[in-house]
Amino acid sequence: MTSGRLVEYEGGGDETRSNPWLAELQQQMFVEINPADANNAGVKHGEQVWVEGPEGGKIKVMAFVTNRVGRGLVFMPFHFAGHYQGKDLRNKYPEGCDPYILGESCNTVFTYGYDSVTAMQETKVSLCRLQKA
Amino acid sequence: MARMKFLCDDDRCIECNACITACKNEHEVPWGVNRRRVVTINDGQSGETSISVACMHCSDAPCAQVCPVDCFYFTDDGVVLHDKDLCIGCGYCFYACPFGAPQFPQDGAFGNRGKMDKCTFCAGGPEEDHSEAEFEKYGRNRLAEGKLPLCAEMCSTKALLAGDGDVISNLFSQRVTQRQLSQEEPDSGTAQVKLWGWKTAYKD
Amino acid sequence: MKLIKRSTSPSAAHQKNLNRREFIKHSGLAVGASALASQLPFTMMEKAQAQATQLTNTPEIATIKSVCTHCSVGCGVIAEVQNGVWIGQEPAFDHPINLGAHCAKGASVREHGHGDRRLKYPMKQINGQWKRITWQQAIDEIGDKMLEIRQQSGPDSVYWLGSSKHNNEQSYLFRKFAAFWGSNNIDHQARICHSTTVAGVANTWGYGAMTNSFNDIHNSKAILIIGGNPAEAHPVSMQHIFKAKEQGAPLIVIDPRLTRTAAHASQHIRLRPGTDVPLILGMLWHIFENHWEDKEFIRQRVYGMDKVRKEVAQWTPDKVEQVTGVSENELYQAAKTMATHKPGTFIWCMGGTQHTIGNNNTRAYCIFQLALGNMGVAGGGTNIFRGHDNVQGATDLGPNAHTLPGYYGLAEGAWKHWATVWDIDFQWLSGRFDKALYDDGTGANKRTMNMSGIPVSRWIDGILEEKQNISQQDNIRAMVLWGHAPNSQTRAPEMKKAMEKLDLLVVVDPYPSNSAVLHDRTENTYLLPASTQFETYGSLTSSNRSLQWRDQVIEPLFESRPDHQILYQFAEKLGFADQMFKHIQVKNSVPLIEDITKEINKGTWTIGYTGQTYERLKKQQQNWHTFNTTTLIAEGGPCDGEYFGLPWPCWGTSEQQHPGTPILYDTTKPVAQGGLTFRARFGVERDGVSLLAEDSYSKDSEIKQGYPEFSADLLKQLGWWNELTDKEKQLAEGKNWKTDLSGGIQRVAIKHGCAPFGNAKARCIVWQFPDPVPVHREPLYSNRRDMVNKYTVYGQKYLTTFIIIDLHSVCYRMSKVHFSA
Amino acid sequence: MSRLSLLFASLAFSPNTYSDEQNIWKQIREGISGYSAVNSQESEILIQASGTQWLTIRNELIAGTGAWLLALTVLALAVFYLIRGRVKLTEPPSGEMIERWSKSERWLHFYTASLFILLAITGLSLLYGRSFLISWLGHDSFSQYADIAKIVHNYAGPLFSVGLVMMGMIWFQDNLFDKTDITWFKQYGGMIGNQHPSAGRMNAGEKVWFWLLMTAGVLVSITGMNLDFPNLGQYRLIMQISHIIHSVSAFLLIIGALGHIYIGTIGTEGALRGMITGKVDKSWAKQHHDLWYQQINKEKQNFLKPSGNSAKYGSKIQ
Repeated sequence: MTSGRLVEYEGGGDETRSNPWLAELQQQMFVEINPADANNAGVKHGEQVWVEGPEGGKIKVMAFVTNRVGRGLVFMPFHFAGHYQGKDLRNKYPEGCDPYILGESCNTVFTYGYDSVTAMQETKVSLCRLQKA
Repeated sequence: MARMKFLCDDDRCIECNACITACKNEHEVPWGVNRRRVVTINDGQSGETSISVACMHCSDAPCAQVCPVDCFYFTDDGVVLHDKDLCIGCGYCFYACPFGAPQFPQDGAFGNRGKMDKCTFCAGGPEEDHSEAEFEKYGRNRLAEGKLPLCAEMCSTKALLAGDGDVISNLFSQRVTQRQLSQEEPDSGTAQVKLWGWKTAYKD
Repeated sequence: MKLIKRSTSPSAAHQKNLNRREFIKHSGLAVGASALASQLPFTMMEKAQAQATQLTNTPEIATIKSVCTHCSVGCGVIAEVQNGVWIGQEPAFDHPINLGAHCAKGASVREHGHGDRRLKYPMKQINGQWKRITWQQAIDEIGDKMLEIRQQSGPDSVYWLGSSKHNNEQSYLFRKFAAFWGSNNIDHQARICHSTTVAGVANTWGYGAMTNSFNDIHNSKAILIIGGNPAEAHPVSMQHIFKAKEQGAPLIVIDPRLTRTAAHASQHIRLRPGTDVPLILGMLWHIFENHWEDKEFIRQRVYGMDKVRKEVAQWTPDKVEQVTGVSENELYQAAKTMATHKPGTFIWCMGGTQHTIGNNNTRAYCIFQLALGNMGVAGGGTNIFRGHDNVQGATDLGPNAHTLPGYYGLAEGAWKHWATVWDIDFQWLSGRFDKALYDDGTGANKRTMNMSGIPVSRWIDGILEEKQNISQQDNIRAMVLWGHAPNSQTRAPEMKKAMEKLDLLVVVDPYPSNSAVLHDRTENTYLLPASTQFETYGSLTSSNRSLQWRDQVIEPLFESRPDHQILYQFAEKLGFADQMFKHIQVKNSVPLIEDITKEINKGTWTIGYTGQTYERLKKQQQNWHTFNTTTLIAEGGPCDGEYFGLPWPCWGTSEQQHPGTPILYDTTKPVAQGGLTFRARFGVERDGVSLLAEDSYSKDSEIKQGYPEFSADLLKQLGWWNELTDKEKQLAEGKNWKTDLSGGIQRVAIKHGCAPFGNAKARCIVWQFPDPVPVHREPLYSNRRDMVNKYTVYGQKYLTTFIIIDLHSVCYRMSKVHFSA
Repeated sequence: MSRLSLLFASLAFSPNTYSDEQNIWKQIREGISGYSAVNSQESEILIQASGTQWLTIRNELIAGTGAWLLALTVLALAVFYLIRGRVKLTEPPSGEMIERWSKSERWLHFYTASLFILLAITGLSLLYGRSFLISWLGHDSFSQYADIAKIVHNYAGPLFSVGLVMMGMIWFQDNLFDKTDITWFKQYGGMIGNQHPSAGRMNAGEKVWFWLLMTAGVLVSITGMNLDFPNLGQYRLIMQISHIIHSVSAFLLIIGALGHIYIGTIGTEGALRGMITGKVDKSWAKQHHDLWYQQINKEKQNFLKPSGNSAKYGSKIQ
């Protein structure tokens, strides 16, 4: 399991997900899955899937079946927030301040691990389990 | 008279979608209407190619041919524009257009689609240049300000070119030549650009 | 407010049409010509601007220059503002870095000027509901609570989490604020972006930043990108990469995923995530095997390559393939490309840094470039693309748990240096901190003032960990998340718990962010609306170390306030505003940005932030068009000879008019013109071996050998002391190039062609680090069980030694580490 | 119809991957779908291969052929009328009237017929208005008219379909072909020559018209509904094919309708009156629908008998 950026969003994404011109282009949090892995997990493109991390976090996201990732690797963008473990938190935002697009944060499932010198967090390698939602 | 054209250099397009948001920014196009889009073919596979596309302002524009109310017209620069006051929102232009350029603000029941909206090459519409009505219906008229479409002007890698057809095709062919020249021979191990010049001629 | 850009009187319309056609033809020709000169700039319409203005009769439209607030490329933004409304955005063709280009984010920044979804007023949670309150009420309530916590638990129980979204002045002020509050519990996102880069790179050759520039990639003959996806993360940089590629430079992309960047690569290598070190060492194996390394460069400028050779020797192609999944052939080809196309540039991003062994990765990358002799040359270098718009500046000047502005550490000397700059009594400052002594992890006892604070990645543990396991008086009880989206941090379930345990949670942000909704708090949670950078002004530092000046585009929206104003209000409430703003003018509770810039110039000698005065930056901003788009040097005009953004180090005081350093460690130029050597940062010898450069020196250097960093003593030894003025002598006595506030030591060193920080070798062995030579260690959660025992995380005794890692790290203050396997 | 086959062929593009630049362009022209961040209908298709084919079919084949067919039909009917004249009653009217169409049948007939005419006029306006009406009305007025025409067409369509379905239910059994129809055809339905071929309640000509309505009409309705609801996200190809089927069927119907109207009005004495009042003269019934007439008579007798049953065919002699 690894994570990275999307061109439309930046950082935690609150700012860019609140910009309709950008938000329209990425409307759903997703997880990129290799077709082989998707077939093994019985998941089709566009379906909802649970991604479960080794430390107890789990998120419900859309399966994006693609060859961008190789077998045994899933990729998620880290710009989404506003959903937590399958729950939509939109009504918790102050009125009129909720970003247009909400989604699960991939860091709900990313795990412990820090660089020995700088305490950099580990966001590029972890393990997960996929399950059709 | 200059013939305005778009050209997308697929060797450079990286699907950054700047053209899309630049367009939204300039014309305040509502959510759901996208005058421009980027399509990536073979996504995630070898041969992945991204291309930005909008109304291409075709010479023999199919939209214009099929429009039941004849609302399209051509400017002297070869830009294909349409008159939203005439448009009846039948959707035929969308069926005819090879590039999927025409957009409709709503896709309702009983063919209730609203007035068609599409890329104007930043050239507005039939209303008076820079008038409020023109902006509301078609967005800004950059051409009349002496500027080119913002999507191309803001393209992150200069992949999307817009302007006088001769100029941009020249520019593009220069690029192609440059790329061919700089393709190194296999195993030569040199990255030198093999452009012909005095040095090459006399082997200095 | 209508958003019509320009209106024309009907009489002008006819004439205008004629003009327009004429100019379209014209500008078309202009493109053809410029395209010949360089196939890149597509600035066909810039000539039209003057004419366009003639055509309009609405003079009240102001054109304002700013810089995009998204990534660190630093693209120029031209905003058109009418009656205070941001009505248009034009491409900044003149801007030397982006040449008018933008990505999706940059092309939509105007939306900020409207901000429908912004946090509009200060808000407070009452019984779980958000209620609007006034600024005064917010500051008073928060301040009172903080003072109460301070009294009960000490200053370290409030955590100040800053941002890379601050401009330089705000970042600096934020760090200063924490110092006056009396805690090092302050940090920002750079920790979780490129901290391993900064640590790895700085410990190799001196400075932890991108060595060249985006534009300099034009000169590269080969480009290697590892763990980076500039096509999505830094799209505008791709135009520079493409330029090199189209001139024949192969582009190698190493990434486990076929990214948009990889789609354009000449060679794409998929590696197993987390195996960067064996991959790089595997490439070095081929380089050493085929004698492709730059032996002369290594002799002159590199220390410890022999040790690397030993490590590399065991990474035979078959073993590399076993670990990384990359075949011998692929790797050979990549190594050969890099070795035969020189200079080549090496680009990396967070795919390389965000690892438990991130510092090993970054040092391996550096070693690779050192082996090929690609450092200090145009077209070479390690081009580390950073994240947020001002993450470089914020790292240099701002909210860091382990340094003071300018990477001055936390030792007493550093504090004294800044106390002098701030013109305050060191004892008073020291008194603001907790006076007790705590275990610093090595067994020694120190005050928290001299220990690194809790890093941003671990604030959760600062709240949840047992009190006695943390080297401070009490747990963190109040968090201030200032421009920080917590969803960028791992371990959200624990973060949720941590947030709920806090006594006070304050979020200062233009948007409410995940911190407003993740937790189930019902009381003592505040949201304060901050302005974006378009609603204020100041300088920022882009990834290539260039500083740029932003002008204010619009007034703060709704009730939002700029960060420096909010900081002042807090300082006033907490009772140290007079001391903190002693030399900074404050008008209506807004501190003057220019005065803060001056203070930065006054104290930041280490990385050369002293020459970039706001006057010079503003002048450059007005003259974007005079800079060469490859070398970034101004050719003629008022900035003649200066590099764009005065990339740091811009040595000495502004009177010296140093042009900035476009390429770090480039010995082909005199230091006075942007040349440099590797920094002598790690002493002059190690185990009897000299660490200073051999037969290598920057152009026109009077010392034709390596030399240590400059100090008053060294000047005296060299007989250059008397070249200082009397006033300089007074300030420089007993000081070194970093602490001499007169700038005299730097001036004299540079006058003799020497780099103030010395001339040493880059080192491949970082002896203070857990792995002096980078080695492979499996990720904590590895998908290869068979590899875990072979390449353990720090030795055989995995779990027990893990504690030692943390003891060595900046988070050593947590002696017991939470870990659930 | 080779163009049409091309259109269908483009449905089946192959999703193979090519690395070759030329192949990519080949794929693109074939209409391969990719990825696009833009979420609109078929935004992931760069170039749709079928658009211009559809355009040519509509603008040339359909509009061209259709115009000729319409013109020829009108001409043929005119010529026929001139030659044959009106088909008159061979026997003088008896004065005794029989109910041929019940009230509900008549209502249904005119409900559907008027919608049909409305749809035909508005439909033809959208197809030909640009060529014929704009020069008369000017762009603005025509556009206003076309806008209304489009709305009328779009709303009238489903209403027409309802009528069509009801017609199908009511008249289904009357319109099943039988042996008499063969003779009827052989004698050209009595239109040419002076024979009076036998026919039941519906003669074979009416049956053909009925079945044309039940096929082409149903096609028109289905495709029309499809075109009416673009919000269901049908692919453009489906819409294009729908449009072609819709237009072709509509032309068949219009041509059929012209014939039907001709025969039902000026072509045949007494037919229009039958549909308006519902009653026809005995002589007329004998001449055109002798079997039906006999049937009714038989039923009438049965009805008068004690064991008599109610009319099988729904209509009674008064």
